[in-house]
Amino acid sequence: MQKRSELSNKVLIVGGGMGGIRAALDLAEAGRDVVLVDKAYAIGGLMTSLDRTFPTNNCDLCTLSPRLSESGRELHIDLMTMTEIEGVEGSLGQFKANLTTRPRYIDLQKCTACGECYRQFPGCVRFTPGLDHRAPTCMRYPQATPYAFSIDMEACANVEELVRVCPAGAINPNDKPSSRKVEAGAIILSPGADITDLSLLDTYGYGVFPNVVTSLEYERILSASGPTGGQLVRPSDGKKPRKVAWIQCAGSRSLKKGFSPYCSSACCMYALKEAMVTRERFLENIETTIFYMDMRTYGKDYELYLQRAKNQYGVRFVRSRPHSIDPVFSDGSMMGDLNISYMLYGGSHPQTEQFDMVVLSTGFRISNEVKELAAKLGVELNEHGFAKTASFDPVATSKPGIYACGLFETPKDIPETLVQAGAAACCASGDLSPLRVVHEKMENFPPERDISGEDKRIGIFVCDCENNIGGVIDVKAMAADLKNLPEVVVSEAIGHGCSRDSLEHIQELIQKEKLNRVVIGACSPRTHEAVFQDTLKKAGLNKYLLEIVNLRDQDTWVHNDTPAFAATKAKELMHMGVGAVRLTHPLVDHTLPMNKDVLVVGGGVTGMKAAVSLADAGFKVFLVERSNQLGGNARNVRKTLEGQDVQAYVKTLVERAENHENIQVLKQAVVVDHTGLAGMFKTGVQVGPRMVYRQITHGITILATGALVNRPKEMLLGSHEAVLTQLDLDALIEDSPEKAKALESVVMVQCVGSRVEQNPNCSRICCQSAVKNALRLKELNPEASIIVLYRDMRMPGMQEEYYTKARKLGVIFAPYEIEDKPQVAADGKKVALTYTDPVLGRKVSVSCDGLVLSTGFIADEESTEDLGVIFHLPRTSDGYFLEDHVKLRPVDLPTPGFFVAGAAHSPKSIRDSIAQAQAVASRAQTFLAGDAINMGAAVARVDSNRCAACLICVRSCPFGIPFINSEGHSEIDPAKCHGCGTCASECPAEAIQLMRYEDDLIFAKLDGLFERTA
Amino acid sequence: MITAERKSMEELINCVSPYRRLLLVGCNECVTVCSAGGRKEVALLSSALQLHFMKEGKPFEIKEITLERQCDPEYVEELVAHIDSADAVLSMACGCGVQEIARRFKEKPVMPAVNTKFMGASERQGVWAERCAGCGDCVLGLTGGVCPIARCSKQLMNGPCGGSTKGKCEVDPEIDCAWQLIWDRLKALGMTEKYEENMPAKDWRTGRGAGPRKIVREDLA
Amino acid sequence: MENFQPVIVAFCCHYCAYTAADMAGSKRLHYPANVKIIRVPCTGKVSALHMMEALRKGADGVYVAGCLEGDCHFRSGNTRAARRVAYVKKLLDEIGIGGERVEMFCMSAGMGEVFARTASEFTEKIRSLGPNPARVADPACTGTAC
Amino acid sequence: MMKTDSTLEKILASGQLAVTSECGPPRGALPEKVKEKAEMLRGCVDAVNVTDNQTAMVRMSSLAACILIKQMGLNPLLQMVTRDRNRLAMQSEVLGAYSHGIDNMLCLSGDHPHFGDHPGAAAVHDIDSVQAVEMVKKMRDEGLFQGGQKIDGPPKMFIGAAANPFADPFELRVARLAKKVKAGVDFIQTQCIYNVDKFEKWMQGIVDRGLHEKVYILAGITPMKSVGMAKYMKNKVPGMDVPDELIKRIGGVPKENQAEEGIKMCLETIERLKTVKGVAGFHIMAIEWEHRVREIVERAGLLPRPTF
Repeated sequence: MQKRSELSNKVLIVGGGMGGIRAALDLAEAGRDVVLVDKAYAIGGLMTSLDRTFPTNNCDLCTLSPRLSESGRELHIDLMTMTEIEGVEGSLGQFKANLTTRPRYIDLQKCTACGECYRQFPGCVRFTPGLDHRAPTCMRYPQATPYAFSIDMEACANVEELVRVCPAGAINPNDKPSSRKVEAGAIILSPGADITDLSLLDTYGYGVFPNVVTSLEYERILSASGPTGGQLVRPSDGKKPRKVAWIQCAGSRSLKKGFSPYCSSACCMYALKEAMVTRERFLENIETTIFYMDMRTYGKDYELYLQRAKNQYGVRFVRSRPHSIDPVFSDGSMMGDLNISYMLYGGSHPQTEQFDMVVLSTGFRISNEVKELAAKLGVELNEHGFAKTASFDPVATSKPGIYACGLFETPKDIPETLVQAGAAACCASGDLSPLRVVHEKMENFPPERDISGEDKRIGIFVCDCENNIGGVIDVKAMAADLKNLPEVVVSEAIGHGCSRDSLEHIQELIQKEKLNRVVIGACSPRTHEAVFQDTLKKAGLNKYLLEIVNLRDQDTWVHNDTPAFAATKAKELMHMGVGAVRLTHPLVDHTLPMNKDVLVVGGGVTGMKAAVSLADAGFKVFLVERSNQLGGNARNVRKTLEGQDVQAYVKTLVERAENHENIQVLKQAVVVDHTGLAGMFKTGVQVGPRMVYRQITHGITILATGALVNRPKEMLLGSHEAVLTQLDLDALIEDSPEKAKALESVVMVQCVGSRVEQNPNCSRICCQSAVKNALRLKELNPEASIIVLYRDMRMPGMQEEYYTKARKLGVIFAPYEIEDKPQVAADGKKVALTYTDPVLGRKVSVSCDGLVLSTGFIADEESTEDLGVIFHLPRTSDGYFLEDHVKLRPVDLPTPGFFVAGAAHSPKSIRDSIAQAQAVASRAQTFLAGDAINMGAAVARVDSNRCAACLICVRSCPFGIPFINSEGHSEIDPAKCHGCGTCASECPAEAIQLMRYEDDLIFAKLDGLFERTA
Repeated sequence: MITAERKSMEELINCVSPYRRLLLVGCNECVTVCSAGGRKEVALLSSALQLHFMKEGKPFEIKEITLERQCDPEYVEELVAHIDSADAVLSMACGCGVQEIARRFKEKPVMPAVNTKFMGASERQGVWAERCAGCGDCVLGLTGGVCPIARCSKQLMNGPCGGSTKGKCEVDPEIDCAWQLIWDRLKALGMTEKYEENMPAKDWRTGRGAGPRKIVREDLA
Repeated sequence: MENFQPVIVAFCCHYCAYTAADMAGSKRLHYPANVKIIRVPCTGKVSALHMMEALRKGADGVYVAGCLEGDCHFRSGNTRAARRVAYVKKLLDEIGIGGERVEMFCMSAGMGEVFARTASEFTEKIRSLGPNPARVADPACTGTAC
Repeated sequence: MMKTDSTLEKILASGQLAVTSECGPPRGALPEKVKEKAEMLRGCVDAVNVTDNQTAMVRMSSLAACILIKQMGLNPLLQMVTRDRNRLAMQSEVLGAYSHGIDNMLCLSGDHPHFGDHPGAAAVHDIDSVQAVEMVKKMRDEGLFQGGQKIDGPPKMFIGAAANPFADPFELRVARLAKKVKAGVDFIQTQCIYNVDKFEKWMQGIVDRGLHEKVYILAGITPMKSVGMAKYMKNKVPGMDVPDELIKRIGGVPKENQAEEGIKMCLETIERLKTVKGVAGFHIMAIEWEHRVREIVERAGLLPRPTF
């Protein structure tokens, strides 16, 4: 094996959807270099087509994508759009990829996204500010990535004219496809998936009846910027529908040719979302019905989402897969209305119901393009085109050094995609050279000049942004005029301000003229502040001695029709900037020295995996386990659904954890106290039978405390020897196969103790346990009679195939309703069970010699409550830790420096726990990459002499940061302050100022505006 | 704490309009805490008065200063440096502060900018409620920690009256019936038998009944 | 009076209204040059004093523009700002300046059109109200803004 | 053993159902207005309550009106609220009243000035109604002022107080009565009773504690004149409990018959209350409807009134 130091420090990521972006950010934040390749001309992937996403019903891409362009990160991320992989050579640590990029005809370095070309030649300019087809309210971040246009040369008739309109001279009609070789230590594949082949949906009349639409089309109809402007109207006649039906599994879970036999996993949730949004917006007069086979809402708190849809929104659910949709005729012509025909369970006659509109919940499939890509890379796929991965290594493909995440691995939703992306980043990072010197690229600045005692020397630089500013106002004249203001030493027009030349010029003048305040008249500080701040830093000036005046976006662009007004306003805005810059003072970004040690609480598979991943990356890890052995719940599991040996895996992992030079394992250890901030935590632990107290200092904390195996005292569990849990049966099959073989009749009951009031969520693992054990019993004894009583069989993704196999082998699956639970009574050595047979529609009694209860998980309330109190962390109502953002930050806890993984987050399988453990390790590495944590400078500062300890800041802070300290005045921890300034404006004693936005500074702007500049 | 509320602008404008140069004095104690007369309110009132007199075209100067506590002579002494340049003083403190300034600067008109309201507690941000009437003879030990004098509209010592409705006072449904609160507390404390002991007529001499009061701590004075 | 050009100060929050203003710019939507924007991290930062001082120093109208209800990046800054605007309106009525000279608006970052429309409508409203009465009468007032 | 010479006490002590009614003094100084109203009550009630600045509106003083009524040969009952007088004024008033032969009184806290025509008036509340009862009892039985000094010629007042069985908290209503009993009250006049079920529940509580043996309880009756009045009583008068079915019933008859229906309803209430253990009589508050009191008393079978 190679020495790691010889390996590349770069990761190639293919696919710029949510997964690719997340992996790129994780790696970049951890100091790794990334080449992010996407074949489209802007990144975003499938998610850009969605209206809003469950379960927050928010737009989320907008929060993630712009972070790619944040200062520093972009130094590590090389974004290549319109690019594809031609081929890859080499192996782990030293891949060489050949990339080709199609011509964009726009020079990304020059394009300012001014939009001139788009306005004049809308037909041949592709403009997607990430999200152009979405609701305008969603366009929070117009700086799409990349924030540039793309030209469709074939659609362009007058190329010369097009080139001429670009003020930045960015259009290059001679742009050619380009090739590039990229060396990378590891490759992450996140190419996403396509949706179901629509041509197969003709049984449902898709493409024939206009009012049969796919779920994606329905999202577009709901969207405010969609074809209907957000009006919910049906395509055929523009009328508002009164009855809408969703048909689940359109194209999934079917053995028909061309259809997917697997489950597409995300459709149940998005159908719920669409139905709920529909009800929410048109509650009074619209009926929503979902036709389904099983509602697969197995994710964290998804069950509650389902309950909300049922109980709060009145969404109707019909358990049936409709066989056809027919148009309704009246007077011989189609009315647009549709009849859905379906059979109810046990019903003898088909039912027909009329709807105004039908939404087909389409699933995912892998495109041929992606299959070809896999072939080029030598990555093995399963028969459906998804990447083959291992049970205990969820993102590793068949080829070392190449990782798969997101839909390409198996159908899944966004949180799971993000978890896998993190896991892939973690694995890829492990294949690179060890931690390099961090921030070598960023921290190349001279020491800061001490300006205290200096007279104020203001430099004014006005950018003309080509014609954007300079074409409307006389930039030179204004600069000359501003020179007359007091304390202004330099005032000049600098041409294109953000060009390298200009920036260097500014830097020179700062040094030469000993400037100590700088005003830049240019574009929006939102997009360019960081650029100019860097210039100040390079000139040895504190970056906060800067005021950027937004001349372009808020003056010359807006008032280009009235240049005289624009000129006056520009002058006024500049005066405001000069007034304010005088009162700026050097500020320090709040940083914390970073302790890079890691505390992992919980020594199950999740905790061990996270610990080992981080230890391999060179971090010192304390692994704290409550019991006297590592392994956790996995110790009780023998085989996975896929047949892998769990004990062998656990044994290897325990050995690695216990013998790793970077891991210190503390068994019989209980966390008792905790103080400090991220990067400098102190946690007290009592260890061993004597409960010896010791304090651990660490930078981050990972909670992997798991959940408890549920054993509710129900259905004779614990009081009758024929009543087992799935775990008991798993052990019985493995340890005493002859006993298992003797079981002639077995009944399994699902959701015992889960999806009930006391434990509302789905335990997630029970359906697969039941199928797994049923298959194994059938293997031992093909004649065994096995009945599985279930509420919804939740076998997402490829697991569906095991479910199909079990049914083929004669396992009987019969649904029961929660209101009509199976009744159990002892019957000698056997157990008598009565349930309502859904086909016969009446009570049936069976006697079985094995009653197997799928009891799942229950939160370890005691531990999470104790730890929640000690660490100040929120929990869900059913006792799991509550992550910061269910969708975007699934393993980050709200308090910086805390992460959660595994069953402590929500019930999950070993495989999913491993993925989360790796994701957590990845997130942790982003946190641990720096030597200090930058908290920014815009924080509230309390003048303790003025503070009246009135508590108003304490009460008004939206984040609960201020507190009254032991000296009796308010204290605001700059590392925790979010910088909104609410406390400052509420403080009745004027004791709080928000740095960068001090009251004086705001008043100085007003004075500048009214020409009272001192 | 003592609570107060700024007077109406009309009243304030009327009372300061005879003067050209005004010293506006805030207090960093109770009136800051109840957002009536701290630095922020001083600045806001100053701004509003200036704006008004600008509109009137009347020359008007205002100087702002906020003392740590207006009811202590040592702090009030800080005004010495500013008092001569003012024609009048407008105090944003409670009545105690206004009087302290008036006592110190006998020649200078001193006017209150706030109405002193009551001794109360902050129920939440921006809401203060009366809690104590300063009767000088505390009965809270007998009434479950809820004062019938300050909190019953009729200051009944043996309530509730017949107007108590769903826990609220007949005077205003926003007011909690103090006797309902007392009863609830007594129940929670297992002290309901206390309720039927009739409280005798109160001796108001400990309160305002015997004229202005004074506390003298011999050991400190 | 016919040529009266009011001066409008707009306190805009970084995340929504200021971004909406940028959007209006990038879409080349016109609104009167009378509007001058002061950027704040959140409208929760804008106190009653900021609005009053803007008027005292010479503005004819002031508005605060924040995120849509429920969309504040700092949870509740915009609702606080709205309450303060209501308070300042009352105060201005009391001192005879007129509460209609201040206003609160809400918009999301993508609402460039709303920003432009709001700026135009508010400017027109102030234009019809005439100059800030304090500014007209103040003998000490100097400078071109008067 | 009689505590006073009050006719009302004698009737109650004899075990017969007593009847009282009230007369609101005029908002002016005309004595004939008092006499007119009182005259209507002659012979049909045992005592005439004279309200004291009722609903916190200024009226002729209760004492002055009582004297006028006394001079007519009727039995006035002096109402006195703690809202308007401190303990000095109240005691002097009691002495003055008794000097005119007025020997019945009712101690009340009074409606809050907030509801009246002088909302800015200070509410005195030097003492409360329980303490007022205690004070008058001490004057009568011990011959001492509240301050402890001896009275030269103590007033022998028959002392009453009010009770509202319908106010909240309900569980406290019996206990509050017990406080008044403990303070030494002789009789109670209740708030108007419309919700008889609830009243019975309250009376049961009184009886369970044996309080009915220590105090006479006169059930308050107010006939409804119209559905409008019924709604007003329900929604606007604090501490009033008017069941919806009553409003429905009076609202169900034509406007011109509503007054008669109101009287019928009040007669039915009286009939039912006669059977309730502990009810010692009726206090008929026919607000500005004094001329119908005789009819009500007569139709209720309570005439003629006993004499002593």
